[in-house]
Amino acid sequence: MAEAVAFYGLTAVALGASLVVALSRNMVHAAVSLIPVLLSVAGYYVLLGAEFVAAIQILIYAGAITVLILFVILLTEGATGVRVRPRNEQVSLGALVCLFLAALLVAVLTRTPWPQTQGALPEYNPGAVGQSFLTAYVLPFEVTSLLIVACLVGAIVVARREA
Amino acid sequence: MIGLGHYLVSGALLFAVGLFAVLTRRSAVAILMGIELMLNAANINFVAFTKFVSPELVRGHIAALVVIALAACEAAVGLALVISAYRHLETVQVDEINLMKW
Amino acid sequence: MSAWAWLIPLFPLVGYGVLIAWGRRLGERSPWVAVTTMVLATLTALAVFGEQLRGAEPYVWRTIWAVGGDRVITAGYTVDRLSATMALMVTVVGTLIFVYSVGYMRGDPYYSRFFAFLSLFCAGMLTTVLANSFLVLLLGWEIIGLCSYLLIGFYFRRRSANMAQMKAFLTTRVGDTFMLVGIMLLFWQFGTVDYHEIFEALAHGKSWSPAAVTLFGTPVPLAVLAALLVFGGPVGKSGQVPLHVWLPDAMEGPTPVSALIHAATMVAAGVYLVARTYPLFFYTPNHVALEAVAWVGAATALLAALMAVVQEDIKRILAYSTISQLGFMMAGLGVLGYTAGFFHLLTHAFFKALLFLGAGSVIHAVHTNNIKEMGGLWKSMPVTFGTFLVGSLALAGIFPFAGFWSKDEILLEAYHHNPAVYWVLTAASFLTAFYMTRLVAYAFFGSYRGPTHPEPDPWLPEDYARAGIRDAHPGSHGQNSHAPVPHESPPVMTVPLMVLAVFSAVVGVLGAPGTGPGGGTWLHHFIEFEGFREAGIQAPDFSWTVALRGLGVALAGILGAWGMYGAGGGRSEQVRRWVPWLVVFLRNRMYFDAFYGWLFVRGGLALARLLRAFDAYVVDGIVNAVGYLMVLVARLDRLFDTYVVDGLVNLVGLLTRWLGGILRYAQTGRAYNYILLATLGVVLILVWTLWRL
Amino acid sequence: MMAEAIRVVLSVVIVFTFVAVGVALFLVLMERKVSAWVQARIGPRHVGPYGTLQTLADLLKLLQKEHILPAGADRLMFGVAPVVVAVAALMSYVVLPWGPGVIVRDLGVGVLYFAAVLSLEVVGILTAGWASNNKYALLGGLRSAAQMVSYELPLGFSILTVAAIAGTLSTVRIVEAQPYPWYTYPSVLLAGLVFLVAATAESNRIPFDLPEAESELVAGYFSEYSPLRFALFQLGEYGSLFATSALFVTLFLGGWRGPFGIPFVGPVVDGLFWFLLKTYAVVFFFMWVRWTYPRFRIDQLLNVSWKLLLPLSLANLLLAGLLVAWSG
Repeated sequence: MAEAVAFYGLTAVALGASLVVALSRNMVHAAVSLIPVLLSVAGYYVLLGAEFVAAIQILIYAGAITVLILFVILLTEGATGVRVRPRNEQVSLGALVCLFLAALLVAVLTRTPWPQTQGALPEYNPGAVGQSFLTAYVLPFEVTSLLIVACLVGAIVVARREA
Repeated sequence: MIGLGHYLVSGALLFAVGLFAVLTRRSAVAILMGIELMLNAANINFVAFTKFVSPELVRGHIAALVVIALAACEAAVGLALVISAYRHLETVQVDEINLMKW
Repeated sequence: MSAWAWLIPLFPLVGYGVLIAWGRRLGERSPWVAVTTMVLATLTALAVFGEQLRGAEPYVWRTIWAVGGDRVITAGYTVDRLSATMALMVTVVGTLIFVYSVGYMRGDPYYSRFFAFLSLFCAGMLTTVLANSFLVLLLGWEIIGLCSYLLIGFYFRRRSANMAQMKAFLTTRVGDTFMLVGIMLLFWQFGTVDYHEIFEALAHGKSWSPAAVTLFGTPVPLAVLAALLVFGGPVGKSGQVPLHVWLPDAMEGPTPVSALIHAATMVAAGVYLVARTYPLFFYTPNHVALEAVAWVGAATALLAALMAVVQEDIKRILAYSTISQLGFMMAGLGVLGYTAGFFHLLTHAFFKALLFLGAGSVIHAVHTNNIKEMGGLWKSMPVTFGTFLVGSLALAGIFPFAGFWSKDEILLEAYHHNPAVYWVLTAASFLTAFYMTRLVAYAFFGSYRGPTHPEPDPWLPEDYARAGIRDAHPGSHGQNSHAPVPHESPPVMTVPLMVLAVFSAVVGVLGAPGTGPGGGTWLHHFIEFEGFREAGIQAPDFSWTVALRGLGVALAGILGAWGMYGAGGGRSEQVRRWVPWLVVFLRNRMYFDAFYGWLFVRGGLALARLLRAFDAYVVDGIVNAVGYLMVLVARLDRLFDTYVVDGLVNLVGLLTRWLGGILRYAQTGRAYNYILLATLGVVLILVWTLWRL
Repeated sequence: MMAEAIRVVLSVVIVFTFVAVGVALFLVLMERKVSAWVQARIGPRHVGPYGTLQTLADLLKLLQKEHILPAGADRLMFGVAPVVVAVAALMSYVVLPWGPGVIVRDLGVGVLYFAAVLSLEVVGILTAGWASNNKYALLGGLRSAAQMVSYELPLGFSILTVAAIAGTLSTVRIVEAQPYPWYTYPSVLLAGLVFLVAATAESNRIPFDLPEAESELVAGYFSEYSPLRFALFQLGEYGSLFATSALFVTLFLGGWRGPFGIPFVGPVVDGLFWFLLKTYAVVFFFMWVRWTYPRFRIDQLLNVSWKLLLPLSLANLLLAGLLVAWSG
């Protein structure tokens, strides 16, 4: 019962706020609305027993990426409050396609007989994740870290003011 | 009882909204935000499948964490590009950036 | 501790690596890297030796190097009494020579390179010593050869040094090739190159393939052939007749190199190899291979001693002496004197290193190699003189110096097992005392005959001269100001001399009778070939006859030489007039070099000319013909290319341009249009897929 | 189920009360007293005995004043921003271990949760700066975002260092794991130092108070804020100051443990006593620093983070990992 309440509440917040992100004419509003979405998704993670992922979600997404986005908005024209045309010319077609895709996805996802297991999540989440990262998934882990380094360097090179 | 289907539907809707943002927004930053929404939708599926389909080996959590890391990278590089574009062209509207067009 | 023996060669190797990589930056400090690594290697060797001394079991470590079919080639190292003793000897002498070189080579523009080469050389030598298979041995062996090449030609701007280094490399290469063939033969026969496996098989009467090779009409069994082929390596490296010709020329290198390589270690590698692979020689029918070794050694001892008598270059005298002494060692091993040969190797290493370093000190002081331009140096260089005298007495075999004990041991073995060799060696021993006395008499007695203000060395390399250095090894003196010549060398050079002198004086005690259990010598007790016991061969007891005869011969040599050269040297002129042909014959090194020059150098050149003619007319002709043919084909091909291929390409291009003109309207350059279309595509695919379901 | 709900509600009420009284009211007073002590003054002394009721009076004054919305400000964001800051600060109290068993919720990912929640504050500050429609406020907000994002990394790494040594992310178990094994002490010490510096910067205090530097930016991101919303910002600021100090105590100073484990009244009371004593001591340290040192320049500030603290804390994390792995 409590879980259902929590789920529907989170879903309402997530979808509502994500609509604001997609539709708002004000860039700062859109960016700030991203936070409730991300927090709701973190809430999903908690409901799904993924506390560690939830914590990382808040730390990285809400705490860092959103701030970065806000920062860029404030540094570029979004901060000046100039009301430019926010949407391009393919809104109606895009909306149609998105609705159609959503309907299709819902149809496919709800009708597929997913295999269900009775297994349980490991007791201590971060420990299990850490073990997996350093044993079975060490290659993705290392590749990701390399990618992060490359992105860091790339971002600095791209964004640096030419001397 | 909340089951796998609920999360998947929620993720699908979130994905559609994110896609809509990507398709229709003119601001590069907004498009990036739409991409973040889509990534989150995918992450919901990963974590949900972990819980309901194969919980023992937290595989979905791994995938979700990698996706979060990639999202951070994508945001960093994307926003750096936006800054750079703004500096040179004084706009972040993607349809106004058309130097390469014939 | 034995398990750590791999460190012994590794230390100098690390030193080499450091010096090669950072030598330029280290500059004047580079010798200390080399010295430090050598000292570390010495300490390790000392610990390993100490363990063997306390009676540790031989230690062997192997790992798989390569697998070919069902044959596994292993590599590794072995620590037993023989190799531990040898390693200790090499490291101790090596360290002393390193220290000496610090002073001797100071100011050289290629200071660090010199120490790098020395370190690499020591690494190779120690690898050879500790090897446990022929292949690892060959590895070290070739490193030694390379370093020898590099160090002999160290003053690479001198043409004579270039020639000497090539001569050394090519001559030893002849022996090495024989050895390689021998190793291949062993591998074919035994399926392994591991010492222990081969020797086990030999000791248990491994039956060789019955095939025999016919040489000069005599069938030679494979066992003997293999032993003799392997012996080819030592003949080359240890300068045995007939491959001895490179060793005197090798004196072109800096004096410490002569001491390290051509006295103490490298040339000893050959002797060590024979000792190491002794079973190979021992288990031949009637020990015939050993007999060959003995005769080669004896011949070398005598011939080299004869040539030494007429030389005037101090280092050449010592070089011929070295060849002669190596002959003694080989002969000792050959006459079943396993311990005796190795003993002489040990003692010789010390006193010959001493003599060379002493010679270096003398050259350093008087700037000439010619003993006739020296004289009376005993006053001005007391330390050098004293230590040199100790070395000379040891070499001559005077009681109680080291050389006496080891030479006596060899003579004793020869007396018992092969009297003919014994008499040859006795003659050589007389000559040894004779030429050493001649050397000492010319160099240290009489009056000084050299220049007091030496000219700059005529062969001094250009870059030395440019650097304002008038002397290839300025050492402690200032750059252009000379102290009145001659003078004593600095302590960094004399201290190694004194240390070596002490060793030369006392190391013979190891082989003195009564020092081991049961009245035998201690060394016999410590190092002895195990096959002897099974074959019932006893080491002969100490014999007063042999000892006194040996001492008498040596004293006779000294007195004879003193009589000829001591009092003014007048009497040598008479001898020269008396047998002029002999002097000429010996001066020309018995025409060995001339013969080789005529046969191999001239012959090789003639063959090369012939081949060049073949190359120019036949091979080039064929190549040119093929070339013309190709040009013809290419012309045809060009026509095809121009009209057919280019036509097709142009057609494709025209088509593409036409299509592109139509399709370019689809490219808006806006990513969201493309994404929309892609999404539409995904939706359509999904619908289609669901429809099919 | 019911008991758990009651417990949670009760603990939330208690925490709120404590934050209102023991943190917001008391710390403002304490700051004024400490600044007075540092500057050889007396400080507030008229309202109540020794001026102890001064902040209460200030609060009452604030409540009576008029809300002012600057012209051209974004009404919604202007109102939401202080709430975000205050709530983010308050949320971090969930994982603070006040004493043995005295904690709102012992989360498995406690310290991560703490860092995550505190990082949300930046959003509030950035929004506040933008919504005020004032260049000083906007600059303050941007500076603050840059500063807090930069210092979050060394802070996070020093937290992780301790977590790696203790082998857990739960605050309770970190306290239980102390004192750490002796061989990790250099790591812990270094992590503690980095934490102190980074925490000072995170809470925007001198010498890292650039976001609200009066002499440059009037008052930074809350220049335009008046009565209650200003109070909310103050609540958030002092709330996070206290929470950060409490985390420092938890990670490095043994949490609720007293010296030598001497029992006095009972485990819970003793734990509360020691925890509060240590936390207020750390808070005092922060205040002492604030009133003693001058301010950094912005480039110096960022350099300290990226070129000194970040490499240092990363290396320290590696060292701690090696030490733990080496000890098996």
